Amino acid sequence: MDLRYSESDEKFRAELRAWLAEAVPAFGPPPGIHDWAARRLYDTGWQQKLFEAGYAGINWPREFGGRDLSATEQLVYYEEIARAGAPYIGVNFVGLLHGGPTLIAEGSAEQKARHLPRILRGEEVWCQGFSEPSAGSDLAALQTRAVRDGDDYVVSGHKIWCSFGPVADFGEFLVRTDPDAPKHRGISWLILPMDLPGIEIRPLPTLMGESDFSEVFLDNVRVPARNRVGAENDGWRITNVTLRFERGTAFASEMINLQQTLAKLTAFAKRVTSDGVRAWDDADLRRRLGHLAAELDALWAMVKLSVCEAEAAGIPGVGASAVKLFYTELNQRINEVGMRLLGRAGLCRDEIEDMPNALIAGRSLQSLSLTIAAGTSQIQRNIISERILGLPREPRPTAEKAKPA
Amino acid sequence: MDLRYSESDEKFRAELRAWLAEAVPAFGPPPGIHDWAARRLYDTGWQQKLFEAGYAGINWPREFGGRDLSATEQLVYYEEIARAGAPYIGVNFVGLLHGGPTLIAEGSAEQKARHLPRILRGEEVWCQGFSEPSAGSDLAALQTRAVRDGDDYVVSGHKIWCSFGPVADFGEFLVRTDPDAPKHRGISWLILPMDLPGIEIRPLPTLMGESDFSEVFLDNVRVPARNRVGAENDGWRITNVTLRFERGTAFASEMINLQQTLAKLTAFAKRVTSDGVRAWDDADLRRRLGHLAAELDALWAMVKLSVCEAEAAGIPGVGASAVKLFYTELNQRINEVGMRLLGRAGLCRDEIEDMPNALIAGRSLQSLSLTIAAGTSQIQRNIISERILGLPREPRPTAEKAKPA
Amino acid sequence: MNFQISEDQRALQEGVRSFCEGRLPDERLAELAEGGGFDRALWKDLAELGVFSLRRAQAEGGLGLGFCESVLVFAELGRRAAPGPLAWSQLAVSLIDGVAEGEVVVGGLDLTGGAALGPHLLEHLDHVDVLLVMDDAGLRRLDPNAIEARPVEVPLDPLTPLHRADSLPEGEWLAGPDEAARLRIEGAALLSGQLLGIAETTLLMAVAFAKEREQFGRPIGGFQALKHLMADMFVRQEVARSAVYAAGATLDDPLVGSAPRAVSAAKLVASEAALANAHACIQIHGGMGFTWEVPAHYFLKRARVLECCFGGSSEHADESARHLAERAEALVAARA
Amino acid sequence: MNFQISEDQRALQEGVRSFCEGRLPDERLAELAEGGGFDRALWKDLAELGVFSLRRAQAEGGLGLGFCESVLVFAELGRRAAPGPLAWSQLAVSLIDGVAEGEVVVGGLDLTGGAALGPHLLEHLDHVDVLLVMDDAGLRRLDPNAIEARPVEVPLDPLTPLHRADSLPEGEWLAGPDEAARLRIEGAALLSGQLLGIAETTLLMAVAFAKEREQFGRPIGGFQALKHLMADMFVRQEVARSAVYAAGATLDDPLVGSAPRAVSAAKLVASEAALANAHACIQIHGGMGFTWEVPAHYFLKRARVLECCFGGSSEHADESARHLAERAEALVAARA
Repeated sequence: MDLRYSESDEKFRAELRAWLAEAVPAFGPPPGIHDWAARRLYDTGWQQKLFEAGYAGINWPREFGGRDLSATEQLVYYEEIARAGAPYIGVNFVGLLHGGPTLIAEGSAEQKARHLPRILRGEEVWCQGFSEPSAGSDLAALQTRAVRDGDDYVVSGHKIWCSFGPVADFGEFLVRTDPDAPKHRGISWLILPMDLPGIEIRPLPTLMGESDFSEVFLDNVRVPARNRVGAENDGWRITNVTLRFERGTAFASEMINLQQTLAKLTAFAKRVTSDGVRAWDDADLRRRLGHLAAELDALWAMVKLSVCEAEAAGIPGVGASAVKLFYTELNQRINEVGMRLLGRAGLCRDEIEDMPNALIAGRSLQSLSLTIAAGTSQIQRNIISERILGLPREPRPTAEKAKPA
Repeated sequence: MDLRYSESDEKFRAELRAWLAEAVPAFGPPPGIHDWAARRLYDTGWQQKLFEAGYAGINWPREFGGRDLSATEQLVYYEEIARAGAPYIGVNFVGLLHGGPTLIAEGSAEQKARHLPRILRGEEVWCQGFSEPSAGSDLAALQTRAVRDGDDYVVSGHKIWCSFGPVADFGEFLVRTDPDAPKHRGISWLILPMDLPGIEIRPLPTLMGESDFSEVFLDNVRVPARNRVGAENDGWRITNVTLRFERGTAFASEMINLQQTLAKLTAFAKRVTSDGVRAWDDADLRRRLGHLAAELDALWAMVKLSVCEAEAAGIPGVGASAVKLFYTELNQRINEVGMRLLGRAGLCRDEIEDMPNALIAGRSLQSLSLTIAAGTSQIQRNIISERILGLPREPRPTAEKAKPA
Repeated sequence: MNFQISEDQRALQEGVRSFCEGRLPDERLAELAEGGGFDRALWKDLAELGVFSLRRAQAEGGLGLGFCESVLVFAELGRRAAPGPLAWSQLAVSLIDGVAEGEVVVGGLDLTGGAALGPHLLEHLDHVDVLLVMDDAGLRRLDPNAIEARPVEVPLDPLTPLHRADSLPEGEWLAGPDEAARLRIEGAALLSGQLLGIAETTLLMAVAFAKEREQFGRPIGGFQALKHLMADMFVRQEVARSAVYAAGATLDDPLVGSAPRAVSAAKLVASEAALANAHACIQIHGGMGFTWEVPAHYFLKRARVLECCFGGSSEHADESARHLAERAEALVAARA
Repeated sequence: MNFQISEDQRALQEGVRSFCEGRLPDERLAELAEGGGFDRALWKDLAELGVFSLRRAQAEGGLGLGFCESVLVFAELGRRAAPGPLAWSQLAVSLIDGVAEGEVVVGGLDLTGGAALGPHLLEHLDHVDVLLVMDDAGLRRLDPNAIEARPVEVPLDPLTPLHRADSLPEGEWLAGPDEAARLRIEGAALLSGQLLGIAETTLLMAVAFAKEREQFGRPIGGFQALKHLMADMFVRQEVARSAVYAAGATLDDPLVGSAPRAVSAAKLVASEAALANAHACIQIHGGMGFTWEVPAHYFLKRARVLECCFGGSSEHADESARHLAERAEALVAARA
């Protein structure tokens, strides 16, 4: 139960902090959210800089360009990146945070050599093609078909919630390779080159008014069979590896951002007055913020505990569901208090001088996705109650076949 | 959408208020909670006084000694009783609030004539024998057997949560008269004289440290068949009538008590100081209390709406589940804020001068039963989602037979 | 006392409901969001329905109805997220000519208790003919064209366009503080009606979706966790309904209680019901709930706009606490 | 950094766990509740286990361990609702002779920030040999026999007997305000451990009951609404565990952060977890949960006692807010 970072951790921190202090201000502000080409250029440009300075793939193997450092150094990395206000991971999200880690764990030597260095260097952008219109919480019900034809799979189907679709080079795609097997047993995990003929990408605007997500229509797309990760029909197991990464460590930097958000709200509350009374002097608001800060501290301790346990065990545990559940609902509660504090200013998403209104109003909308994506809060509660507490599984009234009724 | 009480309502209120102003102070304080004989005497004594003054059975038929007044006059009655701090309904609870109303709706002429006047006059105390150790939320799974033998039923079984068992003259008991029928179809509703041979009553102490509840063991108890209310095996339908009364109007006077509790907490908060700061000047606490007061006002409006709807329709609606659910959880939240306000004083259940500590500490424990008794909050949510919102019913994996596996 | 909706009230409610459903289907909301968030033709037709003249005496061409009817009508407007400064215009009907007929659109800004930090945020400035400003000193009338303001590019609610202005001209004084305070309470009651409508419509949407959408081989509405979420939505809706109707009845008949108390309770619980139900509606829709296409977000965003107008939740909690304190003092006095 | 429990710590935890399970089964709690809420033989054995001398240097006969180990041990004590002034006695080990050996039982009263209204409520007065009183001026030692007090007939927690006293003698000053403030933070950390134990044990009880108890032909633990209630209990437990361990680690190594901040966070979230889990445990037990026989109520009542000692939740929320304000100022300063 030791929380002190090692000397080498602290040395790593000092070097990184010094580098960020120069690199971040020099890198300039991000482009507008609707300019996809510029966003790709900006996000991958920052990734390139990280790579050149030796700060890409902190815990990835050296042979692919990573640093092969410990999980605690990874935490130090997240802390410093957030502290410096460095550019957001952006379009590199899928490749760096779950596609890449899945390849490291399950990919072939060729797949690793082909993709991992390019992901780290910001040369390859990935998207995710897991969900389908009829396969959301019930992901294993996916219907996108992949029929083997010689050295290829011929893939047809309809994917949804494909993040960064318009700028992605590759996608992690789940397809059904055996429609007659029980639904969890006929799935394969494919690396899909996004420039193949037969792929159509349509933006899917979110309630933010943005189109970070797309629908992807696949019409007889020929994908080389060597792009399959793992064995044919073993894709569900691999998916669970991906999801563990997605639910486990992927949120760490967002949590630190959230600590900063809370500090910004507090600075604002200490300044803002109504009738000459500082918002901060209102015990109701002040204690709500203090309470949220305590919960955020507890959350960060929870992350440290699960990172240390995962490092001992090798993979993120199912406890990741508890972290994800608590983090996502806490995020919503923080934004809710923020909106309460802002009052009418929260109705304006344009920046107002000296106010965090645009930040909070945007985040309060964005945070609605957190309890849905990567497994809804309801799904996380099922996982906790069934796999951790050992309570009876949900009754499955239908035969577990993949074919639609 | 008219909230104004009629002139006759107001006339009734004025008379009742005047009578209570004399009668309540004259009646003296209640006995200790462990002295059952004295409690029966006190509670039925008050009921007798009410009867003599013409204030028993406000909405019961005249022929049985009731006043046959409207549901709104019934509300006026609750308001004034609570306002005057009149004795609690106590041991008369089951007879007046659900046993009696069930007889009015479903009993035979003989049963009504036999019991209703005596209940109103405080001469007959009733208890409830519905739940069993294995039949709680799943009440229809009850196993207490009643075998017809000539003009009698021979009843054997084990009931639990029998309130006021030690002092009851009669009980409303559910028994299984057809063990081979589907579980909802083999139940009958019996009036059980509590002095019959073969009945053993054992106290079941609650977490309050009180024994308001008992277990009742029935060993070949011979009950005359004429004590059955309604047709044989039609007891489940009658039970639902009883439960509607239990969930619907039975809480009205408790709600008014709760308003008084909140006012007492407020008076206390305005007086109590820590470091010279009044608790009431703490925006956190003050707004919590204000918010609870608003919710209580909304609850009381909800009761008025459902009373008026029930009067139009003839029976309390399933909406009673919404009232019960909201009321019981609000009650717990009010006591929680009360405990927070009291701090260490809430650890003492003895009266402390000028403090509501004994009241709140006791109520905060008592309130734990509210979300369990008369159908747990989970059961109420099932009822609302299935019967009001029309969502699919819970899957019933076992055959709906009454026989235990 | 008969707190049920009367037959006439039911007929009015149903009329407005079918009008709003016909004129504001989901696709229309999307068009309005694209097109600036206002529909003058709809406004005129709402005026013709009597939305603004509901409470005006029949002798003056109004419907001679009260707040009971107004909150019912505003609930219907809320159910379809009808855009525009509806409450301000109804409040202004006896102050400004042409409002009843829908020819003059009146918007407003509430500065009671002091302005919020930052610039003034003016709703629907491009669409209003008169802007009312309410503060602790009273009520003023401003000419929208005389205000120096620039449009907000991204308002939270796409159906409530905003302008920002650093200062406002004084305008013409219409009423003093008492009248302003009264109008503010009345406005809060109307908004509570709209918020109730949002709580209702988001529950309806959630239930309809949950019955339809299948996962794991059955409708998701059969999963107990979602059933209980929706049961809680129903309870919030009913709590809000009861409080909002009581606010209407109390405003119409001061003998039955304190209108400010009833209105604060209604605004508080209706805001909560609208926000929580809209959020739950999005959650139940899953990924689709996070799209622009599913209209749940319009209702959440509108709920936020309505929550912080004519007194936010903290303010109404304080107001409820003030009334509670009065009762507590009465209780103490009664004992002494 | 290795935040996991070490092997030695695990062994200590398991040792104390099996001791407490053996000595404090449910029936024993019921007996203790009948018999005044204290067990001197148990107390001596706890002393022998090292509960009070855990943090004392080995040279002075202690175990030479720290707060990490102490919060683990106190969680085990909390899991079985072990009675007595455990935290006060561990805090007093280097101040009062005989505590380490369990021969002298030290209780206490925290008056920091001013006394609560009403009489002083003294815990376990009949069982303590020394009473410590902590206030803003420092720490005093009182002779329990010198206090004029009368027993409370019905304490909320039957395992925490109370006396009420209108005033206290001054006693003997042991330490000044700084030392008292330090002890208060340390005490809050120990109580957080006990509260974590309550959150754990009530979850275990709920899960075991829900797997066993059948209604509607299947274990009630298969109903999704109850599964989700218990999933939320698990999350609260894990949040509390992380914060409590972090408080222990931070007290042991000031270089890793601010101990007052870590302790306030731990006390807040552990209080919430204990109260909410104990309540949920009773709810899941249904009618049986409301009986004296099912021991869930002991844990809820104890959680209430612990919640309001060494700073209640409001106070720790204020303390957390103070630390947050410091960070906010640092953020503003860094930008300027």
